[in-house]
This record gives sequence, structure tokens and C-alpha cells, in this order.
Amino acid sequence: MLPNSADLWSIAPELWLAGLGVLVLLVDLVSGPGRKTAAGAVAVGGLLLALIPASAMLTWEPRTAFFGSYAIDGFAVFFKIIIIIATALVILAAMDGLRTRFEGEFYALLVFTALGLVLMAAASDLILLALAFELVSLASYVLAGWLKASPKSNEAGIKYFLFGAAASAVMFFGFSIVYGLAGTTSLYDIPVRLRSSPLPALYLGVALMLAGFGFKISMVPFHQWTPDVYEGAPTPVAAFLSVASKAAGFAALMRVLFVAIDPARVDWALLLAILAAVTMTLGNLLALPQRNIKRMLAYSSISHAGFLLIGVAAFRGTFGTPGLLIYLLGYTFTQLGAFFVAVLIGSQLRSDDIPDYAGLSRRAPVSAFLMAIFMLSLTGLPPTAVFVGKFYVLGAAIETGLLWLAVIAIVNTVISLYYYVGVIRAMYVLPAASETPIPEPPALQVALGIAGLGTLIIGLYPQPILDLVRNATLLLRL
Amino acid sequence: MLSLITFLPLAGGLLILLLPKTNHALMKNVSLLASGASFVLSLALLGMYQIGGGMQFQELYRWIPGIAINYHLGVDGLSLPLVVLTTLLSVLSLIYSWRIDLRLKEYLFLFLLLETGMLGVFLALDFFLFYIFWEVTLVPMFFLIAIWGGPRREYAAIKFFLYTLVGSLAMLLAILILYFNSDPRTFSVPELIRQQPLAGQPLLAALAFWGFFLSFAVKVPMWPFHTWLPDAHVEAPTAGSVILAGILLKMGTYGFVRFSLPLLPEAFKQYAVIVAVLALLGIVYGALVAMAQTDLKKLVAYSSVNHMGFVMLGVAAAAAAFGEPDKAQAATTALNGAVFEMVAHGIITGALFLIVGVIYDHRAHTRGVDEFGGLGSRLPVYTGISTMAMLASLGLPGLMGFVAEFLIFVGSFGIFPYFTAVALTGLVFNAAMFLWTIQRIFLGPFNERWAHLPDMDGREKLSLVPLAVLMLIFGIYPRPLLDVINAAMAVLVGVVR
Amino acid sequence: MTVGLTHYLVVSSLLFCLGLYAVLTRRNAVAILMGIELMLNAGNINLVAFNRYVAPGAVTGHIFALVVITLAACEAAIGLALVMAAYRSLETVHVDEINVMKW
Amino acid sequence: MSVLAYAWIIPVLPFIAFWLIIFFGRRLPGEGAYVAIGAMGIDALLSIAILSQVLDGATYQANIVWAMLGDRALEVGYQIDPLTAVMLIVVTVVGSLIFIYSIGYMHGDPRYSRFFAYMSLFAASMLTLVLANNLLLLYVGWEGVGLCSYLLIGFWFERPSAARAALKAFVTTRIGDTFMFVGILLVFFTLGTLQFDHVFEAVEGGALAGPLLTLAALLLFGGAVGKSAQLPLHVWLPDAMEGPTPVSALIHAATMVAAGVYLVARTYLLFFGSPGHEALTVVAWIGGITALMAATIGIVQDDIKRVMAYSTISQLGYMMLGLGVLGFTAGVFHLMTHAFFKALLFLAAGSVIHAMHTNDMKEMGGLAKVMPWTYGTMLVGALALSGIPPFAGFWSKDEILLEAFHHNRPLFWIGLVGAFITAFYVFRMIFLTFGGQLRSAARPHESPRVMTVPLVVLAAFSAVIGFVGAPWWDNPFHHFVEFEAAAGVPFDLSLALLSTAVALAGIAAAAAVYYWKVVSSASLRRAAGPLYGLLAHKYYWDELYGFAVIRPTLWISRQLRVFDLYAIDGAVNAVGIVFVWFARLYRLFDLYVVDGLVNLVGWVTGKVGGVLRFGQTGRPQSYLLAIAFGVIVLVIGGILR
Amino acid sequence: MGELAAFIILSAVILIPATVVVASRNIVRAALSLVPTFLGVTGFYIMLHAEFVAGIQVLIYAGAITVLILFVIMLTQGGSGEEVRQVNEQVPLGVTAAVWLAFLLLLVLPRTPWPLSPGRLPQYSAQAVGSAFLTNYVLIFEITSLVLLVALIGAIVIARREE
Repeated sequence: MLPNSADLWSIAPELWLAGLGVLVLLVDLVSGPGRKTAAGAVAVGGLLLALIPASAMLTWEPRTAFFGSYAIDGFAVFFKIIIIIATALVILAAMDGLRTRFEGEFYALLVFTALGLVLMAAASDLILLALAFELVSLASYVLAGWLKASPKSNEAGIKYFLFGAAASAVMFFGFSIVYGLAGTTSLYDIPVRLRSSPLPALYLGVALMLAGFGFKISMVPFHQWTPDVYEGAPTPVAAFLSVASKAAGFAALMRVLFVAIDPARVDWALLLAILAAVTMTLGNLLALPQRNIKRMLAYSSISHAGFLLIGVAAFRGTFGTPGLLIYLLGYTFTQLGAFFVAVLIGSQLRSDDIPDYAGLSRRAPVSAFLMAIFMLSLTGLPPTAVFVGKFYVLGAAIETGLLWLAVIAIVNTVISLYYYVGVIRAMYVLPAASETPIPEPPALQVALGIAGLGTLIIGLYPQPILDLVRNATLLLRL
Repeated sequence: MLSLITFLPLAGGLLILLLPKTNHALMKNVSLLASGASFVLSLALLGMYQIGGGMQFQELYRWIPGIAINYHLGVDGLSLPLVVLTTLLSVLSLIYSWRIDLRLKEYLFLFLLLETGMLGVFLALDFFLFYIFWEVTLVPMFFLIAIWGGPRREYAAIKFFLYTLVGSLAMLLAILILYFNSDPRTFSVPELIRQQPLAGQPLLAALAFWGFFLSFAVKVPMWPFHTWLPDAHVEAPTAGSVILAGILLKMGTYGFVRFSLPLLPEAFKQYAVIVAVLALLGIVYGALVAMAQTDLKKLVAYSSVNHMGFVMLGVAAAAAAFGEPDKAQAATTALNGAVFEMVAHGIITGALFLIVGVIYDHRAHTRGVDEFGGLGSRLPVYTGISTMAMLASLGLPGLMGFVAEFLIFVGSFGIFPYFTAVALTGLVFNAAMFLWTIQRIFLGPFNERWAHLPDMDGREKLSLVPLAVLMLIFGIYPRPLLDVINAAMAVLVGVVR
Repeated sequence: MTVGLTHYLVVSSLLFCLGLYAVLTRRNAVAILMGIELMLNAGNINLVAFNRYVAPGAVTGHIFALVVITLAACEAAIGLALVMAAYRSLETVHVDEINVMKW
Repeated sequence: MSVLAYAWIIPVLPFIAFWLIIFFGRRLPGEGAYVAIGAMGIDALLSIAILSQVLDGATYQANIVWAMLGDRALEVGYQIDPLTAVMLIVVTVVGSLIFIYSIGYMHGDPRYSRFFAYMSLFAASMLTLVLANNLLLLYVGWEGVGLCSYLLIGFWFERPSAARAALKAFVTTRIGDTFMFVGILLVFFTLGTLQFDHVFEAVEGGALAGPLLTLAALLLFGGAVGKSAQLPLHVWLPDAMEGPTPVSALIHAATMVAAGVYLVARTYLLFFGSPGHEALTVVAWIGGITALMAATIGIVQDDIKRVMAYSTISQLGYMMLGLGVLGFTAGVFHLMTHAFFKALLFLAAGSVIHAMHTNDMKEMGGLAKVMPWTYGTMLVGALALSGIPPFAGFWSKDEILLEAFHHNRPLFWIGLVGAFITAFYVFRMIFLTFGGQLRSAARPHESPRVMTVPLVVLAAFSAVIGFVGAPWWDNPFHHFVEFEAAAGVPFDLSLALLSTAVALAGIAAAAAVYYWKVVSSASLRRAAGPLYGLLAHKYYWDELYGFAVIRPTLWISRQLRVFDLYAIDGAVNAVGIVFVWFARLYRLFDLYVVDGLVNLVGWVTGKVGGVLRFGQTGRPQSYLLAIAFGVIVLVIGGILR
Repeated sequence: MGELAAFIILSAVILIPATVVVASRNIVRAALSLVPTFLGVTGFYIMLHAEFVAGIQVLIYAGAITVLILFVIMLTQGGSGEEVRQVNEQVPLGVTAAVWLAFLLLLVLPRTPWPLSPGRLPQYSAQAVGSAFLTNYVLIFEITSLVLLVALIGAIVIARREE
């Protein structure tokens, strides 16, 4: 049978994104050299437009489109919004710094990647999931290796590729096993069939799949590409990867684990808890010595993945999933903001070394102030976004009796203080190398401002977000 | 009303951010205006407050109803004095900081932010809100130390930040434990006190207790968590030290009295002896170590350890008396003493740090106790006030410190007679320590090196004399203050009993 | 005896592990890519076999296999492009020589 | 409304005077002196008025609520009874005289007005102490006088010796005070009140009895020992002579040091009530031994004021002795008489010093001609001190010996020996100072009128005041200040004669050595040998304390400081956060902050890195290996669970 | 019976060249021996009645990908590459990992009671696949094309020399 029109409507945002990608390419064609920024503008505008249909779906009844292969529910919508906003901000931030040919393609690829991420978040069919996953991966490889002139970027690209390709190969093998166990690829049918299937094979399949998801969310032990890629890739791309694809990865992970791999029968809590603990600890310890802001943020993003995993591990409680979502949202704004400052410094000072941030409070007061806020937020101090997230995940851990995990999380928070404060120290305490003010380009300022606002607002008045999150979680399972 | 008091300083701070960087006078005036206004309001609060009226001026708004978090402020006999103390010390510190002009804008903003945070801590009745304010105080203090501090400021700042963060995160766990064991789940402190969520569960109660303990004990600071204090004090700028010693430390003891005691009475009773022993160590140890210090600020810092030890002794005694009606009287007395000591120590140590600042910041630029001598003959006013403050600090009757210590001892003697007896030796060491200091700095032959030192100027007098007057008044007739406290403590003991 | 699902699974498992071994040990990026292709093929064998023995009603497995093949092609294209680019700037295709960044 | 109701004014006046002088100092009449004297004068008049009323049997008591503790009120107030009245007289009268004297003595001192301020503050505290009707207020006054003594001893703080003496005085007494404080706490804890009459009722009611009562009494006595410079806390008083002489006269002779005696008298019931008068026995023995020991030290002192100091200590010992042997009245009586004649002696000594600008008797001599007034008055004082009838000292000391004779024979003999020595050293002083020829180049002159007049007045008192205890008017003092349970023993002529004889013998001996020079003091010294050394070193008390108390304390505190710097800091950093990495990272961060980022990186790559770096080789394939093993571990974990 | 024989032969055709691919020091030979492997897999597909998949497999794998790989080998280093070490120093670890995983797979998969169903595939699977692509899996189909587009752009961007 053929898909009906309702199905088409229900993927309006996705369609729009696809179209937008092409549109950007066209704009890029028509706009002469030097005025490629137009393409970026178009991309940003289009993404913001895509928010309209997306947010319109917030209140829809949960259902699937395309014969159960595509889920339309608050959960998906939540992630769509996160992803789209993140992409828009990233493009805004990129517009000033990036001056290569293929600029238009850059934006287009970002848009397509966003589309892939959106699909990942909503895919309810293993095949579609695999597709979306690869769509994202392929685009990301290219974006990471974008600056062909720079060896670092090349290295990032090829490392990312090898790592990703292997990971997805492993994941596909896992998919195939799950398919074999269930005889179907539709996530919502799988649990029905799985009831009778034995555990070992299932664990095998899931373990193999985790390789893929773990790679996307950079969970230990699938995390090691992160620092190299973040350092090598263009900073905006790093920001994008650390936020958007991580978010989508979590979305897919949650959906697969909770919907397909019947949680009632399989107890993931302990496994995930251990992974969370290891991930956050390792990420922190490795972040400590970094003096390159991007590497530092990379490792910190690993440790944050650990914190997010607490939310996954504590899915049984009432705080787990909401915790994960709110944490992700807060983390999105904060991390993006931090990376944007890195973009600014990287493009203005041609350096990513934290020591070069010395005296930033005088040279670029606004950015420095925001950066300080971001750092404190990443540490998890109130009243900032990530604090609310941490509050939730800690609550979730305690609620589900994972007190030890909460303790580890706290210790890690304390450790993380070191390197975050290190940045603040550089900006505010150390003497400036030169007093010449650093120009703060408008578009970047806008992106920064939005990120900062998001960080503070979520921290100060999270209620609306919480409502959003609640119906996102309520709608998760059909 | 309370919100106004709390957020006026912050508003001022934000306003300052908008002012032109160059116009120092304006910024200073604005800051003074903001915190001054909040001070006046707090006085008005004092005026309107009905003694024995329980929680008053409550403000309750739904904030994050999703998880039962409210914006809930309220003031009672415990918090009121501390609030007034906070506003007062802030104003005085601002007056004192008049000479600062290094990165003035940031300084004032952070300072006012800090004030808001502290006021919030004392006024918040919702754990979430409390926690936020609690953490908010952390950051500005860190900056104040790290930017305007002494040579090893960064080390001290991060040490301070670190210790307190560890503590406060532990507290966060405790809070969450309480939350998840309450039914209906709530962060509201009065509600939790009513529910006594952990009454039946010793293990969880113990966990929660130690969670709170870690956080508060670090703030107090209790032995052996005190080591951040000397560094922080020594490196912090004068105003910072004043606020740190005068108010931030009280946040810890306040936490013990406000939360640990009524929320986890059994647990606290169970571990009261340990707490008392630690307090005792703090008392004797603090005094002895202070005696060995040559840096005036360190000396005062350690004396703070000693005094906060007295406070904790009182609190622990009160906790130990839980569930024994015949000791309720003693418990009340001890708590009265403890809270009174909080205020007294706030005033006295605040004054002491200002005094150190007077000699260090703009005159001698050294704090070496042994480098002075005979200042008494050249700086009579300064000598007078300093001597008075130090005498007050060593618990001389007729001055504020004595009243507090007397009450604490009277109360705790009924519960921990032997501990109290030991604690009293702390008094002797204190006396010896301070008098020796006085002798080394003000007495003896005049050290010609300081021939040029001028006596205190008007601004310094303005910031010190009020404190001196308060020491004297409450030292002679503590009743006005004590009645306010006593009512609240009676209620508290009633609850705990 | 007749050929059953298990037989195919065994072969695919072996193939998968061979591929993995290549991925882990080959220095040449292209060789690694080959290993990856082997792993993908192993997966495909599974898919098709499962489709035959477990869910013959639909052709899901085939679809999946086809998709994977397509993806494999794309990966090969992009991957090899990256290898070329890397070769231009770094003059090597040996991945253990491609580490400008560590720490 | 009787004047008693206004007695609270008495301490308030000097207090106000204090603040006035502090703030306006030189701008006041007489640079503040007149203000102080005025206040004291009014007080003196008030006290006399009060005394007159009390003689008619009036008593008074008033309270205010000082603090509400829970639902219990802690009251403070003042009371007036014979004992108080007597003390008031002593303090105010002697006080005002000394104030006047000070005008002359302190003339030209740079901190002239400050001096009177402190003196006023002292008066205020002392009067509070005397008037207090409860232990709390008494303690307040108690510490207050301690403070003033501290300030005044260190008045000439440019002299390091003075500063040291001040510190020594305060801390030493503070040690005693701590015991007293514990005693107060004990009383409050057991009886729930601090007000004397309530306490007494309770004690009589048996609410506090047995060993606990003894303990409480002794703890309180601890305070007295400190204040009244009894063994073993007497060491501060001699050094206290660093203060200006009027101070020594007022504080360290007449009033403050007597506060200890007053305390014992005030809480006599607690001592008396202790089983078998144990507490009293202790008091008596400490007093007796102190009396004898101090007297012996007095013999070898050459500093005129130190002689006085030791004599004060020994006299205080007598008072304690008196109280201890159930001679309540006797003790108080001696307190009063001693206040007058010792103040007299000090002031006279002061006038001598004023003239000679030295304290060393070796450089004096033959002053009798130059300063007749001083000489005359001092002679009276000396006679009173050595207990020659009819001078004041005779009556009171005789009573003490009398009581001792009846209740504690050994102490009686000690007292008797003490009496002999007293007479000896005091006349040794007289002869050295006034007798013979001037032994220095100084140009002494009689002191100004403003100094001599108080001398004369005090001399008059010292001469006659004793008669209030004279037996042939059946000893009015006994009926005025008495403790029913311990009624005085009737006068005993033979004993009186004996003590007089002993005193005369003492004088004779002194004359023999220092006036007629029958034997030279040097030969005596040689004869005494080690004994002399012992006395010269004041029985090595200071050395003992220095060795056994002060140095250890300082040593400990220094050690603790080091300990704190390293041990605890380190330990807490390690223990405080229960996480093994943390300790390292902490040190590392310490490095980081102190020496900057580079060290950190170095350190980490060295330490943490050494462990973790393996993982981060930068080689894709080792990462892939991690994936493989990760998967394997996950699978195994999955299967094995 | 013949089926089993075919299977065994095909397995050999798959696994032996695969080992060559993995182990050969000569990179060109490795690349070339991909072909038999892929063809063997194709054989499996035919045995499994997946003719369409088989066809695609031949076209894309045996054809396109292998050729592409050979191209790149030539463009990058050229030659067999035997002169340089082809394996890194973590061979033992690699072997361990591979063997372990094989062990686990062979431990788990064969014993798993797969939910076998007796049904038979549609006769003309090609047609079935085609219609499925255009009906139930249309979304997947479209996305696939999108992926191709992205891959195209990406490959161009990366592969083009930066002037």
C-alpha cells in the first residue's frame, strides 16, 4: 500500500530540511564568490522556519508514520528542536570565521546532517535508523576533514571516518542479529517478538549496537576519537558534533533500548550505570591536563556524556528520562556557547590554547563574561542550565538507589571544577598578553547571546522546559 | 519585602555594570546606595518583627511546580539577626573599600552579588532556592579572592572554592535524599520538618546528616576541615575577609541550626558527641595555633576557628539533648548562646579584620605581628578600638563575646559538663593569645620604622565605630537581641523535643 | 544433512572477525577500508539469511542488505576521498603515521 | 525612698566618667582628673550615706531581667548588706584619696587623662563587683577589674617589662578565673540560679551538698587564689609593681586583690557548708603558707615597692587564713584595716619614689629629715602593718591569730612567725629608707600638698580604724559584719600580748641589723647561704612556671602550627574527598595554581598521563582496538550476568 | 546434499581470499582477492533466494568498490607496497580481539534457538523488493537517495584539490 498524505504532513520538517539543503546549494551557486554568506543566512532562516512545523507537532498524539518506520512523538520533536536550534546557532557562529570555497556546500552539508540527526531521533525502524546514522556519519566525516589545507583537519577527517565506519559496521552486525531474533526491523514490533527469544544472543546484538551508539555519544570505551576530531575539525563543526550528534545519538539509544529492547526483561541499569561512572571519570581525568580549549571541551563532553548516561541508567525512576532531556538541552546551549567563544578566539587570535585566553576579561569583556557563565554552568553551579540537569540526574540516581553513582558524579563535578576554573582564571586573573580589544563579530555575538540566554533562563526558570520535557517523556513509549 | 532586601544589592550591581567604567565615584555611590537601602530595609524589618511570631514576612510563589519547588522566603528569630548583620557588614565593608579602584566595576558587582547570595541563604525556606543562593555566594567570593587578593590568592581562592564545592555537593545529595523520602515530595523546609521524612530510617538519616555535615562543617569551618580558612583569609582583600569571617562562616552554623537540627534530630543526637569533640578540638587547637601565628590575619583566622568551635559546641549540646525534656532548658540556652555567638563573632571578627586591613592596606603593608611595637603611643584611637575588639574576642565580660560564650557554656555544661570544662581552657589560651598580640603590636617601645603612620581617618572610623558600639551595648545588655533569638530557639527546641 | 541458518551464521561470524582483524592491524588506510567492507558483507549475509529462515514473509532483510550495500558504496567513496586528501597533505596512507595530535 | 534604691548610681558614675574622659580627655576640667575625682567623691558620700542606713539594719536588693533563656529569666541585680557597705566605704574612700594623690603623682605624664579614665573604669568595675547580688554580675566586675589592672600595670607600656608584667598579671589571674567560671557553671547547673541569697537558700536546703559543694567552693576559691595572689598563682603581683604607684596602692593593695577575699567572704556559706569545712581548711592552709612564704621573700627585696607587694601577698594570706579558720569577721576586718594602712604605705612609698626617682632602697636613706610628712605617715603605716597596738593592723591581725589559735593550732604558729617576719621586713624598709645617711646623689624633697594630704588622712584612718573592732566597746564590727554560724571568739589578752611582743621583737631585730648595725646584713646573708638564694629567687616560682607551663605551651602551639600547615592540610585534602585520584589531583592542582599551567601538564602527562596516555595514542587503530575489546567485555558481561 | 557441497565450496571461496585480504603483504593482491570473496557472498545470496541482492552485490561490490579501491591504491602509493610494513605493532592484540570475538559469536549464535518460520520467500524477490521499496519502505528509499547526494557532495568537496 502507499503512504497517505497524513504521513507526508507528519514529516513536514524533514521535507523542509531536505528542500532547504538543496536550496542552500542553489543559493550558493547563484551568489558570486565573497558573498557566500548569503547561503549561510538562508540556511539559518530556513532552519528557524523548520522550527515552526516541528514545534507545531509538540502536541500531536504519538503515532508512527510510514508503516511504523517513523515515529511522530514529543520525544522526537524535542530532539528535533534541539538539533535544529543547535544547527542554526552553529551556522551563525561559522559564518564569520569560515572563508573557504565550498562555503555553500558547508552550510548545505550542515543542513543535511541536521536532517539526518532529526531522522535518527525519530526513526523507529532499524533500517531507517541505520540510514540516518550513516547520513550523519558521512556528512560529519566530510565536515571534520573540511579544511584540507590543515593536516590536523585531514587527520581528524580520516580518523573520524575509520572510527565511524568500523563502529557502524559493528553496529550493523548487531542490527542483523536483532533482526534475526525478532524477524522484524520495526522497533515497535520487536519487543513483541523478542519475548520468547533467549538472552545471550540479545546481549550480543545489543553490545554490538552499543558500539555504534557509544561512538556517537562518545561513551567510554568508544570515545577516543573525540579529542582528536574536535581538535582537528573546524571549531564550529566540533561544536556541532559535541552537541547535535551527541543529542541524536542519545535519542536513538534511548529509543532502541526502551522501545525495542524490552526493558522489562533486560536490566540495563547496572551496565549503563557502570558505563556512566567510567565515562565521566575518565573524561574528567583526561580533560585535566589539556591546555587546548577544544581538546578540553572534547574530554569534558565525554564526561558530560557520562552524566547523561546516568539519566539513561535511571530510566526506571521519574527523574531519569526528564533528567536526560533537560540535561541535554542545557548542555546544548552551554557547550555551544563555550565552543563559540573558542571559535571567536580561534578566528581572532589564531590560537586554541587556554593560556592565550589571558586577560580576555579586558580584551573581550562580553565574551569573557559569557564564557565564565558557560564554564560555571558546565561545572554545574546554579543558577545555570547544566545545574538543573545535574540536579535531575543526581536526583534520578538517588531515586533509583544508585547512590554510589551519585557520589561518583559529585566527585567528578569537583574534579571538573579544576579545568573549567582554569579557563576562568586565565580570562580574569592572568595578565593580558596585550590590551588590544578583540573584535567580536556580530553574527557570532548573536549566537553567543542566544546560548548565554538559554543557559541562564533554563537555570533560572526551568518550569516551561520541564513541561515540554514531561510530555516528551510521556510520549516516548507508544 | 524580603525579596526587596535580598535583591536590591543585585539590582545595584547590575546597574553598576551598565555605568561607564571611568566614573568611579558614581559606581561607588550606587553600590553604597543599594546595600545601604537593603540595610535600612532590614532595620525596618527588625522594627516590624513580632518576637515569638514564628516565621514572618513569608513570601511563597510557585516556581518549579513540576517538582514542588517554590520561591519561599521567610524570616524568624534565627535568621533575622543574621540578615541584619549581613546588610550591616556589607555596608561597612563597602565604606571601607572606598579606596579600591582596581577593576572597580567588577569588584562592586561581585560584592553586591555576594551580598544578595548571603541574604538569600539566610532567608530561603526552600531547599532548592537555598542551595542556589548557597552556591551563588561561592563564585563572587572566589573572584574577590582570586583577583583582589594577596600574593598566593589563586591558590587560596581555588582552595576555598574547592572545599566549599565538595561540601555543597554533598549537601545536594542530602537534600535529594530528603526529597525522595518525603511524601508528598517537597523541597519546602517547614514542610519537611513537619514530615520528618527520615524519622524511621537510621541509615538514610545518617547519610543525609553527614551530607549536610560535610557541607556545613567545611563552611564553619570545623576541625579538621578548617585549613582553607587561613589561606582564604590571608589572601582575601580586607572587605572579603570581613564578609568571609563575618557572614560566610555563619552560613555553616546557620545550616546546622536551621536544617540538621530540626530535620535529622535523631541522627544529630546520635553523632552529637563526635561533633562536640570536633568542636572542642577546634576550640583548643584554634587558640593554640593562633598563638603561634606571626601573620595577624592568620591569627584572627585561627581565632575564628576557635570561636566557631564554641558555636558548634553549643549546637552539638542542643542536639545531644534531643528527646530529653529535662535538658530542654539547657538546650535552649546553648542554642541561644550559639546563635548569639554567631552574631557576636560576626561583629567582632568583622571588626578585627577591618582593623588588620587598616594597618595593612594603606599603612604598613605588612601583617607581621612582630614587626610592629609601641603603636599605642602613636595611634591611640586605632589602639583603643583594636584593643577593645580583641578583648571582646577573648570574651571579656561587658563585651559581646562574653555573653555568647557564657550562654553557650551555661547551656552545654548541663549536657556536656566535661567537654565544657575543657573548652574553658580555650578561653585562657584565647586571652593569652590576644593579649600577647596586643603587647607585641601596641605595647613596648615604639618601633621608629612606623613613625610616619597616621591614625585612623574618618572613613575607617565610620566603618569601625558602629561595630565597637554594638559590641559594648549587647555586651552590657544583650536582652533586645537575645529575646529575638530566644523565641525562635524555644520554638526550635519545642519542635526538636 | 541440509544447510541451515547456523551454517551461514558461522561463515558470517568468521568473515566479520577477519574483517575486524584487518581493521585492527593493517597500517594502510585502504586496507582498513577493505576490512570494513568484509565486516559489512558479514552483516549482509546475516540479514539475507535471517530473511530467508526467520522472516520469509517479507523482504525486509533484503531491503536492509541493499541499503547497507549502498551505504558501503558511499562510505567507500567518502573514505577514499579522505584518504586521498590526507595523502596529499600528509604524504602517507599509513594511519599510525597520521597522528599529529595526541593529548 | 531610701538612698539604697539609688545605690546603682555608684558604679555608673565612674563608668560615665570613664567614657567622658576617653572621648573628651584633655578638654575636661583638670584634663579629666576632676571628673574622675568628682565621681569618686560622690560615690564616697553615697557610700557613707548607705553605711549609715545599713547600720540601722536596712538591707536592699534589686534585679532586672538580663536575658530570657527559654522560659527562664536570668536576672542580675545588686544588693546592699553590711559586707557590701563596708567594702563600698573602703573602695570609695581609699579610692578618692588615691585619686587625689594621683593628681600630684601623675603630674606631667603624657597619658595623664587616660590614667584617670582607667582608674575610673576600675572603680566602676570594682564597685560593680562589690554591689553584685549574683555570681554573673560579680564575674563581670571581676573580669573588669582584671582588665583595668592589666591596662594600668601596662600603663607605661613603652617599658617592655611593664607590658610583660601586664600580660603576666592578666593571664595568671585568668587561669584562676577559669576555675571560678567552672564553679559558677556548676552552681548554675545544679541550682539553676546565680543569685546569692537563692544559692544560699538552696545550699541550706541541701540542694547542693557533699563533695560537689566542696568542689564548687574550691573552684570559686580558684578565682580568689588568682585575684588575691595566693599560692600558687601569686607570681603576677610583684611584677605588677611596674604600674604607677597609685595603681599599686589602689588595685594591688587596697581593693582588687582583696576581691578574692571578698569573694570567699561573700560565698562563705558554700565553704562553710562543705562537709567538715574541708573547703575552709584548704583556704586556711593556702592562706597561711602564702602569708609565711611571701613575708620571707619580703625580707630580701631591695625594691621598695616589691617589699610592699610581698607584704600585700602575705597580708592577703592572713585574711584567707582568717576566713579559713572560721574567723569570718576577722578576715573581713583585716581586709578593711589592711586596705587603709597598705594604701597608706604604698602612697608613702610612692611619695618617696616620687622624690628619689628610684625604687631601690639601697640608694635611699636619711629621708626622715627631708620628707617628714612622708616619714611620719609611713611610720604609722608600718606600725599598723606590724601589728603594734593601737594601730589598725593590730586589732585585725590579733583576731585572726586568735581564731587560728582556737581552730587550727599549727596555722597559729605559722601566723605568729609570719607576724615576726612582717615586723622585721617592714622596719627594715623604714630604716633603709629614712634612717642613716642618703646613699645617692639625688636631691630629694617633700612631696606636694596634694600628695601629702591624702597620706595624712589615710594615716589617721590607719591609726584609729582598728577601734571599731576593739573589745572594750564589745567589738561593734563583729555585730555589724558577722556570720552567725561562725561567731567570733572572745578577746584574749594573753594572746594579744604575745603577738605584740613578737611584733616588737621583729622591729627590734630589724633595728639591730639596719639601724644600730649590730650585725651587718651582709654577714647575715652569708650565714643564711642557700636559704638566702632561695629567698632571692622567690622560691623559684617564676622559673618553675617558665619551665613547666609557658615554654611547653608555646612549644605545643608552634608544633601544632606546623602540624596544621602540613599534616592536617594534607590529610584533609586527601581524606576529605574520598577518592584516591583526588589527593593526587589536589596536589597537582596546587602546583597548577602556584606554578602555572605548564607544571600541571608536565605533572599530569607524567603521572595521570602515564596511566591513561596508553589509551590516547592518537592512533586510530588503538582506538578501534578499544572498541573491539569494549564490545567483547560488554558481550561477556551481558552473557555472564 | 548438493546444497551442502555448494555451501562448503562457497564458504571456502569467501573465507580463503578473505584471509588473503587480511593477511597479504601485497596490498594490490589483497584488494584483488576481495573479488572472489564478494562473489562467494553473491553465491550465498543466490542460495538464499536473494537474486536481486545478489545482482546488486556483484555490481556494486565486485564492480564499483573494488575498482575504486584499486584506483586509490594506485593514486596514493602505487605499487604493491610490499617494501613497507603493512601491519602495525598491535597484531597480537588484534588477533586476540578477533579470536575472542569469533569465539563469542560462535559460542552464542549457533546455540541460539532462532524463531525459524517455515514460510517461503516470494518467488520473484526482485519484484517484491522493488514494490516494497516503493510502498512500505518508500521513506527509506528516498533517504537512501539523499544519502547518495550527500556522499556525492562530500566526496567532491574532499577529493578536489585546493587551489
